[in-house]
Amino acid sequence: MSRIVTYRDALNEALREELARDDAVFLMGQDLGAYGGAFGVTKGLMEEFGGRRVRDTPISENTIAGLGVGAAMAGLRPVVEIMSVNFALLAMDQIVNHAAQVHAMTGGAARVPIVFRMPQGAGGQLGPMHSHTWEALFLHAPGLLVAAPSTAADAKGLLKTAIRDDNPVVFLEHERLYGQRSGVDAGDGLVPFGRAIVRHAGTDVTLVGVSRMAVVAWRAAEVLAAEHGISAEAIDPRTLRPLDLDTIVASVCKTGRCVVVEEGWPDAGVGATLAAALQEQAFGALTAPVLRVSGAPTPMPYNKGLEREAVPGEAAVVAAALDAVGYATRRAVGSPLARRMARAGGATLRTVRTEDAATE
Amino acid sequence: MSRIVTYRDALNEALREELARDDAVFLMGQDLGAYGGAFGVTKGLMEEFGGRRVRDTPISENTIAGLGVGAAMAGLRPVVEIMSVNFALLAMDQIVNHAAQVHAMTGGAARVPIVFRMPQGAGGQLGPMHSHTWEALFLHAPGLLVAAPSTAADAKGLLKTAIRDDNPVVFLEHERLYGQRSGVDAGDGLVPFGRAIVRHAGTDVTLVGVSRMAVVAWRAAEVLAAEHGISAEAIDPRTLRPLDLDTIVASVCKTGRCVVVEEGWPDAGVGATLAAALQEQAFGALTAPVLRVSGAPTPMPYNKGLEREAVPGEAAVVAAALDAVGYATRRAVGSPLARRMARAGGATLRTVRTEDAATE
Amino acid sequence: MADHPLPDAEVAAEWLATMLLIRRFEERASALYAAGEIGGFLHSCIGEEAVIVGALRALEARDPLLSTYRAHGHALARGTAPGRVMAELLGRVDGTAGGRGGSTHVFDAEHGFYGGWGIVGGNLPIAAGFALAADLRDEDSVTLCQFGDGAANQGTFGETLNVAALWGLPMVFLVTNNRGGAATAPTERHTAVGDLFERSRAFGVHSVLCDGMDPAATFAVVGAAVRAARAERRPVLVEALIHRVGGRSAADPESATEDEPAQVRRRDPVVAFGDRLVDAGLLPAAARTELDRAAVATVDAAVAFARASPEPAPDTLLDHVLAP
Amino acid sequence: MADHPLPDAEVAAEWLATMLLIRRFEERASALYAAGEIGGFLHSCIGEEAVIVGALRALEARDPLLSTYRAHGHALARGTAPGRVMAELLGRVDGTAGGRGGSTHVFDAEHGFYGGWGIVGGNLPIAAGFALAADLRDEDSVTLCQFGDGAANQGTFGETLNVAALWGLPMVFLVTNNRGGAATAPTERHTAVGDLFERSRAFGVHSVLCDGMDPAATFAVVGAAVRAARAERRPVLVEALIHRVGGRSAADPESATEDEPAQVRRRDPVVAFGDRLVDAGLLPAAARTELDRAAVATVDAAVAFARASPEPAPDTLLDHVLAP
Ligand SMILES: Cc1ncc(C[n+]2csc(CCOP(=O)(O)OP(=O)(O)O)c2C)c(N)n1
Ligand SMILES: Cc1ncc(C[n+]2csc(CCOP(=O)(O)OP(=O)(O)O)c2C)c(N)n1
Ligand SMILES: [Mg+2]
Ligand SMILES: [Mg+2]
Repeated sequence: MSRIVTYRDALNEALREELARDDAVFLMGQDLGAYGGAFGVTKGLMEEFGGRRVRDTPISENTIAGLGVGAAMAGLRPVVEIMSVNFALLAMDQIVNHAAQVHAMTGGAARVPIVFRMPQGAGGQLGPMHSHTWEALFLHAPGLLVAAPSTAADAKGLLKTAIRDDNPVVFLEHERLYGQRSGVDAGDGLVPFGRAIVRHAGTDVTLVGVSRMAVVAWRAAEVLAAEHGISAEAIDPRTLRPLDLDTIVASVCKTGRCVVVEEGWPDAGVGATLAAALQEQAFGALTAPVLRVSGAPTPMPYNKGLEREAVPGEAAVVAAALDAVGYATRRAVGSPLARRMARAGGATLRTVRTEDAATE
Repeated sequence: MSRIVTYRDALNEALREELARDDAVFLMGQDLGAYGGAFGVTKGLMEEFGGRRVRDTPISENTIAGLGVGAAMAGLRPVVEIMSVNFALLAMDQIVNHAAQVHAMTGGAARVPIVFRMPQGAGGQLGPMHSHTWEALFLHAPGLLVAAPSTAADAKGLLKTAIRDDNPVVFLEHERLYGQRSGVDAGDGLVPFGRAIVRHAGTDVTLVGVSRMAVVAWRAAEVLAAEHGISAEAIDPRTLRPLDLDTIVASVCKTGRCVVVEEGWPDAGVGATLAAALQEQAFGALTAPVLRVSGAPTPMPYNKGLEREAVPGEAAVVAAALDAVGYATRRAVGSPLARRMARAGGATLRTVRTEDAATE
Repeated sequence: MADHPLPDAEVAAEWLATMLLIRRFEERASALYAAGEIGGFLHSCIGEEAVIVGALRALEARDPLLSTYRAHGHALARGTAPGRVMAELLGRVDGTAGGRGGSTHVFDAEHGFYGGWGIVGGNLPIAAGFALAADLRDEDSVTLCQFGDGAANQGTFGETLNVAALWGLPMVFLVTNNRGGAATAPTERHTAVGDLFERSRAFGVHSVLCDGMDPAATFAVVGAAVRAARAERRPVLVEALIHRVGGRSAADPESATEDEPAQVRRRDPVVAFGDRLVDAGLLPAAARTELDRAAVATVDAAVAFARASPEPAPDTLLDHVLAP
Repeated sequence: MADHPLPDAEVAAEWLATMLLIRRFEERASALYAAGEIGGFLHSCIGEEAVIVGALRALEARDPLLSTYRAHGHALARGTAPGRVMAELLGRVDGTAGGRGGSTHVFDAEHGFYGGWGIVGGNLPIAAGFALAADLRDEDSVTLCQFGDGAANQGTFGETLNVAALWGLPMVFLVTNNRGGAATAPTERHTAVGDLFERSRAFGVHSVLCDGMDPAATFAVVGAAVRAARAERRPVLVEALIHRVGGRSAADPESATEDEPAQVRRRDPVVAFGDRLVDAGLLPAAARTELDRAAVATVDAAVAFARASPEPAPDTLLDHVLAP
């Protein structure tokens, strides 16, 4: 039996169930107790489990993260909320130098079973210090697991799995998804890490979308089918470490084409990681380059129109998929906009544009 | 007329010349004054320019970085030394949320002409909190320029250019290169950003190496020529933002093969960025996937043998180049070690192994 | 409140006018926010008019000022055209950051106002950098860095105070202590020691308290701090005690008199200061009403200006990512 | 130094034996470092034997201990086999971290020693996390967090003290103040306020000073701090004043007596404590010499053990990156 709940409530259920199941679990973060969290995810939990296990903290991100690392080493299972992924930069030392490395640097003697919950993503006009999408910053560090759910069921099931895992997990929630409703099954609803899910089956082109971009890729697959007669396979990896590359490679071997969709910045990004791995693993099968549709390489602007422009939408994904399917040239040269982005963002062209592919 | 100097002394000359040329330039960092810097780069500068312009700081990385941001906004040209790239995690908020974003978020009204000098890299057995190679963490942020010189002349010339640039620059010095000697021309010796250099010309395979890996790639090209009769073109991009992708693409269009060599971690790395961009830009020209030889996805171990194993050497680059040149299979499957690395490091296979390529 | 003398009539009227402008501006911004014309965050300076005007009037034009995400009032008091601030809130090209910063990142270097910052505690080291620059250039400016009590729990607080004391940086730290951070959590859940000025002394920064609800008191205390910082090349911390103030009507001298108890009136800094000027004979009651009308008219014009300003064009998205 | 009573003879002898073990271990480690058998960093505890032994003997076995990159002595005093510490320095599989941590990251959870940390100031919040865990589990352990005076300028210092005071965390912060950080820079270039215990009070953490060159003084002061933290569920900061101590011979009671002035002898904590025990009649001079011989023998055995331990196999490189 499946209920329809919001992503927010699904997260709340996961936290409630894990708090009830295991005394070692506790929550810490700014305003997550009495106030219920900046995005309401922890509503009611302080009332239910008390202020010791659902703990409001001062504005001291690095130290709160470090408190979690110590408590985890001591055997507890802290779930630390960082109010916005941007504030996690203050805690990078504890997350990357410490949490991610303790197990290896003690030769396996210590474990750090901690979850860092971080709302991320644009769309709320929160501007350049509150809106980024930074899976890649955490994916870079080998000792961290990284989860980025896009549905209510995955939000719940992956968070429960994260809490039970013995590794530090960076758990990225997308702020624009909190209010989205979808089905959540009864039962413990655990979702394993490292298992991608095919949201829309297809044969012409593979679309891989991360975090909210999984939803965008899925919708783009529907548009491609309805309006262009193209059969796209939309895959949501759900976790980036571990990554279920096999499922993606198998799809690309079938379709011969792939578009990776990420809201984050392109250089040293998730899309680059997937593109690099796919062309390594499926080189002979590819009939077009793996294309990336990435967030624009810019601090997130406040203005609504600019913000919309900075974040990939269905249309951009559809255009890239059409580019991939129609790919016929030996060397695509970037459009003027693509060249600008290359200057601003370094190596990256957002996508090969249709008009360029058409010139040869 | 060219003199032979160490990379360390070349950096020292650059700092001295810029301090003498422009009153707006000043240096800050831990123990860089009286002590001359943890790696001796700033020796003698405090004596010459005084303690106000060559300033020892307390152990407060985030605030020292922020002091630099403010001073830069006020019109000075601070050069901030972070004693090791690992400590830069403490300053990520000031570097990424602030320095990188101020220009964009003020609509261009403010500029942040600051240089963050950071020694990086393994080889000194300094262990998991002092040895990493993190170009990718900074490359991810669009507002930062990123330089990673590999010779004395580039160390000098790029540092001078960095100091004169109006953007924040992350300037990554490799600790194992400080003692290396090479030629530095007389004159101002400025080296422009965004211009790659071909260290060894060739026609069979392109090798792109970053930071100290530029040296390794160069040597690998010599080994390939001497021992395998293979003509490799070794390219040092020198700066990653701006990136001279054209030079690399042109080379790959000629050779049809590319190996990217990075000391940093593979996921969301520099190698992934280059591989993704190259297969986008030179798809039709590639006769083999762009292969990556990356640092092992692990916190850097102290043990000397493990540390050596974690850092790419000439042999690994040569092996990867041979794989690329001999590439003939449609789909390479990872070796057991490669699969292990994929689990530990997420998406990434370090390299396609010869034995696998041979099985089909 | 009566401890600190009032300025002369002309200056007093300018202070009140600025306080009224901030109040009316913030009220209008809240209305536009509720109506969806302003997006994202909107942090209001309502209730902080006294500490803003009192502190900023203690500065010279050349003294750099840095504030937090709660900074419209600082820009207005510093002299930024209200239309440009409102245009920023509306995300328009004539905004102080071309619509890219929004409410959180108001910025106006021409008036010595260097933001508008979104990371709690992040502006402290940057402000110290401005003071350091003045020092290195042998300029006699003093940097004023304003922040909330919540920021005193960030690492940058101790780090910056330490280095400012160590290096003798000419700056004033102005903490607006409303005994709370964010939406709800009171000081008691953030810190064991409520007195920030004590904390400051432990880092070697001399500190003083002031009544941040009184512009004259704030002016006197911040003024002394600025003079000390300028003359003696050292940092000073001022802890301004403030409290939250209720809704819209509190600013309106006429509507407020009828139904609000005297105690509430006294707690509203704009009303209280106006009352005091009238009582002291420094301002005729009619002139006070006139100042308020002028503030409303200025805000009307600012909204009209902002609405008339174009949205940034989509193809400018990547402008200003890197300086040329 | 004479203010604090000596323990009884047996305990006193154990203290001196441990101090001698640390000294001899560190001397040998320095020699192996100079010879290239140990790589990377080597931070020696020479001169800190008194503060280490005095503080650690004030703990119960269940009390977690965290230190810095200067931590061989802490492991030894806590009971870690010297051979395992030496094997870590040599990067061998029998090292406390299997050769992956090195000198900087000695670690022995079985003896309640939780590192060995490389980021100045990074261990403070982690230690507070151990105290928080004890609190949440209603255990009565007290966490001891040791760090140098340089760390008091890191943001984590203020942040952690604030939260420890706020939440009443049962922990003792032990600052070893040698008035300097890193190689050279003296306190005067790092901080305007040299007294860290003052700074601590400003964050609501009660603080006391002690003579870190005297194990009895340290034992008494840290002991009282630990008792207060345990009984009253609150943090205490102890500032142990220490100074650097010269080279090798200072530890050797025989060679030292001849050519060193009494003043230098008194400044060396190992010599001074040994002298005091002998003078007080608690330890015969011959027994003292015997303790030193035993320390040397233990270190010899540790080196032999470490050298016999294998290097980690290259194919284990990726072990322990992720927990299974
Ligand atoms: C580093 C960081 N953490 C958290 C936040 C979210 N946040 C915004 S305002 C605020 C409360 C700040 O309180 P205080 O400094 O007292 O300022 P006040 O709002 O009371 O003026 C918080 C926690 C932030 N902006 N930055
Ligand atoms: C975050 C960070 N910055 C800088 C360093 C480099 N460093 C190692 S030891 C040291 C000095 C520390 O001084 P103190 O804390 O007083 O300890 P002491 O060595 O005097 O015991 C420094 C700066 C570091 N390890 N971590
Ligand atoms: Mg407040
Ligand atoms: Mg010290």
